[in-house]
Amino acid sequence: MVISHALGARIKRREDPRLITGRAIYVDDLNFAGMVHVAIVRSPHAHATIRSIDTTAARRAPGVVAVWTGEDVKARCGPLPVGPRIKEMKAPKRFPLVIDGVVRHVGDPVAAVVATTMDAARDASDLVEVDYEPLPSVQDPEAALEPGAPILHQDLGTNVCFRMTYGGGNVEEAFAGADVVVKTRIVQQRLIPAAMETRGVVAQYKGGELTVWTSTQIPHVVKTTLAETVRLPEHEIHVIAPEVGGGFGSKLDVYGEEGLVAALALALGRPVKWIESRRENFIATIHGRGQIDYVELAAHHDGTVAGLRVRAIADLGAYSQLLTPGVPTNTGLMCCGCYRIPNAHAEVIGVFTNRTPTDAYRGAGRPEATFLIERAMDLLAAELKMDPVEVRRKNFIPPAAFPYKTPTGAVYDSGNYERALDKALERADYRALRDEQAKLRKQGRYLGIGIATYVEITGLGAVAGLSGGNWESATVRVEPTGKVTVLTGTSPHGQGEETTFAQIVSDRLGVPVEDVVVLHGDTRAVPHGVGTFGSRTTPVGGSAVYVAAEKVKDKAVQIAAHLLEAAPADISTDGARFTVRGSPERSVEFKDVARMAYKAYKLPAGMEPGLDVTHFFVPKERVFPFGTHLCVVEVDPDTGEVTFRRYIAVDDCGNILNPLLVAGQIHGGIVQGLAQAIYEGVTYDDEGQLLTGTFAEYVVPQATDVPAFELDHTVTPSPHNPLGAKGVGEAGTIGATPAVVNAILDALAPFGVKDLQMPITPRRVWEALEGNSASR
Amino acid sequence: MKVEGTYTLPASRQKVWELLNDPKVLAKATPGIKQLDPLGGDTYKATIEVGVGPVKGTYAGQVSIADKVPLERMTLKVEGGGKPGTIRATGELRLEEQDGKTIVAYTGDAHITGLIASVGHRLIGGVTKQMVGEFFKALENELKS
Amino acid sequence: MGHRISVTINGTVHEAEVESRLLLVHFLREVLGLTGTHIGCDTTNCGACTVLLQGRAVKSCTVLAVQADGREVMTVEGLARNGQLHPVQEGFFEKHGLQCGFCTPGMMMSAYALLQQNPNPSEGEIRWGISGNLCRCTGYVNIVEAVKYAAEKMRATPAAAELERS
Amino acid sequence: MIPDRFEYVAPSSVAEAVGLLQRYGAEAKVLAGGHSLIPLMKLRLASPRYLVDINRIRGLAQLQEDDGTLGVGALTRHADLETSELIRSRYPLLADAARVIADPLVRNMGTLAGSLAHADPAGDWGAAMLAVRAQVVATGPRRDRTIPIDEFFVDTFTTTLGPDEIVSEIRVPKPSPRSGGAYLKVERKVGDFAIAAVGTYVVLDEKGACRQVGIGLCNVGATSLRAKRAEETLRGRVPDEKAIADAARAASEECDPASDLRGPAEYKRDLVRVLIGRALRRAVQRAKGGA
Repeated sequence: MVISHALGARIKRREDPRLITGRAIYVDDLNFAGMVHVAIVRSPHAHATIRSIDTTAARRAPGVVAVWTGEDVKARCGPLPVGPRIKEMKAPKRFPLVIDGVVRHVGDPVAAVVATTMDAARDASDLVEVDYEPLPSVQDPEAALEPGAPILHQDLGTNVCFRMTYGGGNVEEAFAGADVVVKTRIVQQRLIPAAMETRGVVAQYKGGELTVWTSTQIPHVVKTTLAETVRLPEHEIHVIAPEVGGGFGSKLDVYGEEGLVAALALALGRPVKWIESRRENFIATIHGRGQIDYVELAAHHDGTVAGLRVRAIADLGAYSQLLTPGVPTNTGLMCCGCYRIPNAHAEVIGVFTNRTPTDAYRGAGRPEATFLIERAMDLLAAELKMDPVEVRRKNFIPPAAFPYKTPTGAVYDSGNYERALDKALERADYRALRDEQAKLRKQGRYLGIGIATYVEITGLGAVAGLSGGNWESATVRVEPTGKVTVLTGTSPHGQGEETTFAQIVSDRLGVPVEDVVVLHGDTRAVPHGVGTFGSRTTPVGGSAVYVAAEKVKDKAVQIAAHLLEAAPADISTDGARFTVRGSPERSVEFKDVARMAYKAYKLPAGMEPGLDVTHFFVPKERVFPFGTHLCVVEVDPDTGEVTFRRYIAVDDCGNILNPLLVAGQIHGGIVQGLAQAIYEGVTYDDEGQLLTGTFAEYVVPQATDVPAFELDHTVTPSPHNPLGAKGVGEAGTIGATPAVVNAILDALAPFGVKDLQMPITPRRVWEALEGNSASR
Repeated sequence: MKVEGTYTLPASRQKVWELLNDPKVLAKATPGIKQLDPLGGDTYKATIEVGVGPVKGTYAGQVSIADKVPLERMTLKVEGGGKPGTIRATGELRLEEQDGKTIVAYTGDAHITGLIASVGHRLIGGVTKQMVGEFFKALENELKS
Repeated sequence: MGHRISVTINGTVHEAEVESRLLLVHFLREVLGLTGTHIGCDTTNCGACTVLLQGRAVKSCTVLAVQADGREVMTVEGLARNGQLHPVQEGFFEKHGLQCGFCTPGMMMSAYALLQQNPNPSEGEIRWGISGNLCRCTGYVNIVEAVKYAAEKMRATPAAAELERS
Repeated sequence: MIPDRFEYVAPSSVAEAVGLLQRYGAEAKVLAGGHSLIPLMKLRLASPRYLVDINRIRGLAQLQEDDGTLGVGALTRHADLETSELIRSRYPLLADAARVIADPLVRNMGTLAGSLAHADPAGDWGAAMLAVRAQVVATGPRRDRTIPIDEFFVDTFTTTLGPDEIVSEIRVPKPSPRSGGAYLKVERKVGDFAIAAVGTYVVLDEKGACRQVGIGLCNVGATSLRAKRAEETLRGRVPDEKAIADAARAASEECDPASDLRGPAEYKRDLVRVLIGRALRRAVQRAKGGA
């Protein structure tokens, strides 16, 4: 759907030319004279006391300029942020290196070796002798809740970080009066975000200014929090997110290395660089998911859901990072899905374990919520021998019910869930698929059709842990020649804001997209902002640009009217030119208005010079994209292999600004979601060693492992922002996991298999069928 | 990583027990042990070189014998640390004599940390089995000599 | 123990004294400043560092710089000629075959090598041909489309396009 | 990830390479494709003091038939086999295997000979070579040794190759009339080491019975394995469903997999059974002139 000449158009990305020619500059591409390199010594134990650290040999090694341990950090650094404050939350302090003599996960940073070359730093890091006294560790979050479990943070006295409850109605009564209850225990396994670019930090202290280049999604937050960590006034800190090679939430954090490298640059007076290795990335950058859910769904014979009970135990890992508790609490908020469930109760418990911390990873709590409710709906359908489609239809929140408040407290803005479902079914030819399935089963072939209908929440803003509320900043600056510079507080890493935000400005001001440049990621260039995450870019960041552009336009009209000696209400514009209505000869070009705005000798009385507006956009409410994903798989019961036959996604992200980019977001999202279903999963041994420690063992899909996707949309604009957009960065991931799992379980239904633990690898299929005579 | 099995040695229980308690034999039979220095009791300071094809690592640590019930059972413990991480292995050996031969039943558990654990996981099982085999084969050779 | 090496990169001869252990990718990035070739892992899995060595696509993180002595290397910086994008680059641009761009140089080098061998690959052959390269953003769909676009474009004007660019 | 320091030498003849190996002994490693060795060196799990790069030696990249065998040179890359018309048309088992080794980029560098010498039980070539009864030609200070593949693998990463020998060639017997082979692999994703993989090779007699059977197994033991009992089960029999099932069962019993992230031992055993069945059917079909 084309909304205007610029909005809704398939416009090629303006960031691409530098990226496809190898000219883009990522952190590791920065090099400065005199720069030194950091290698970090990390704990090989999941839980241990440090008896001693001997850095003598490392200090003597060729090229070494400094070796830091916790003692140095204690003397020079303040703490790092530890998450949004939740009522009665207990979170330990964290620092750039372990300062209290206890390591709590494999990968916890113990010492930093700084040398003149990367090779020398790496060589010398092998010479740091750390004497550990291993302690009993706890890996399983449920075990961590047991009395007598090893306690990670002695001063907290418990492994429980927080407990939150959500809900409304009368759940006990609903269950008592229900005809059927289905129950399941779901393990939503840990995932590794694995952005293709690992993290990296370069810092330089020069002329009273600390400049930090970091691969982050939130440069402004890094700047504010670094002030405390490196004990420097905030206005002396300049943070730059250069080209960022993917994040998916893993760079929506403030990490110890950002503080460490900055503190080293201050202390050494030389530029300092640290580039994370992939192995470090797997143990020292946050993991995603990690939740155990006990789900009970009560319903009547006709399929009407009466009540939902959820107990979610979140594996937080060893520390609370920037937003750690905010992830599982999203699950509590969103667990009712697209359904009118009158009685619901969700308890969410965050638990520390001796593992890498978890935090926001693409979807951040909503995939977990969607997965649990969509699995429960399929279990209910199976129990009632109903078609999964019909059970969903029966319980959808009807279009007329919006805005709709769920018992868990979310207020859904708008939606038409059945329309998206119908579109997917039609496109798939659902009836024909079911017929084919029946036919193939007779031949001993197992086709499965999986459906997931989802609703998610986007436009999330900064909660208390970040530097502000749910807002974003934008500046639209018309230069004196009529060209436009946009500054955005969002900080893209592949989303294409340089293109979509130029489209918004082009739509509002009528200037060609080529006349707009969008700058981001530099805290000296851009007004304070929040960042890019939670599918907020378009609904929040884009809306900020929209409103700023509107204000610019209003001012331009006033100036034009003044120049043309007409009333502003009588001015019409096509963007290039302002004309007095009814007098086409009385007109002035946009670029002349811009020039006059700065020449400033002929402005309306009292008007400030310039054509430059900064707007901080605060959305009225959050917005709720939705859709239906339908997946068709074939399962080989002998080998356990799953093959994709088709994948159909109908997503409603409100108005679409650039279909090319929306499709890209959905494609990538689906692959990460289906990867959770059948490929990816973190495995630790019972002593907390990460066994999936490389790309050789942690199975990220390649082009050959995934199908092509058939995409479609419904469009239900959000009433809460001027663009009517809902955000689309995470939708694919949220819809895909349950769609794929439901498809596999549908294929295995003839074998009596009701549930399977993700990732559903060939071995898990085989294990489920093992002992089942039908499979032999 | 757990291993278990049995191995039959062509000698009396008395003879096997003596061998297992002889630090020189232990040093020779335990794969990778380059040096064994007594630290008192049944504990020895050890330098262990584990080499599987091109993968080589040197670990400094201790070998000790515990839970001794003469002629019946003992626990062999190996602990060491090196660049690629740490190794902690315990093996319980139970001896039983049958027709002049000794059947050694073993259960072992090895904990490996660091790089080897995450990179070499797929090979650890096979290599552990291989090393246990080498250990008994070396004991058998000792009996022959 | 330095080694004097001479490597032709994107048509230009580069000479340098290198240590035995220097990897080709570090030679390109650190010694020559050709930072278009990226490093995405340390276990020869991701393909972000893909370059052409003697016309074959290889992971430059698993080749020593000394091994490239006297050989020809082509990197992403050598794709465009005289300011004109190569059809593979055009394809990625036209079809939105990239998002964060980090895997893109390696991915394009694999695609380039594939099209040299197989000018008219099927969708399956394209997926097979780029299966040594990980992408975390695109879901591969548009990368496949980009390679199809490049293949068509190269078939339409093979000789002319090359001449014009050289 | 940077390797430890080492000295690099690039001899220009096999004799020179062997001389270097003699001089440096166990301190040296041969660099061919390097795609097993260099990753280990980057992680510093392997730190040889000398690297003897044989890539500068001319005449080691052959891939041709003569004297009743196919000769594969020490520097013949996986991709050379994958794209060779000769291999595609006459050695279906090799063609199948070449396609599923690692990924296209690795296949451009890695070599068959190096893969065998590395002796990773998960190496696909080991199982394939066992099935076709290849011979490894080892060049050392004395005369060349021809080692039957059955005597080549000793243990994980360990072969009968001497520290001063290099694999200079692999010799694969030319396919007999009425022969066919297949290689099948189940992996978690394309390019992964196998959960299990099998190579099968059959030669039928005029009556359609199996005159010769070769079955190799990948990643279900400490080394690449030959399924001897399965071969015996099938030899002399007409490969009907019953005979194939018997052979498949025998192979699943004689393999010795370890439980790991790829699955429990029982699963791998069963996978061997399923794959042997499928691969034998395909090999027989090919022996009868099918594709």
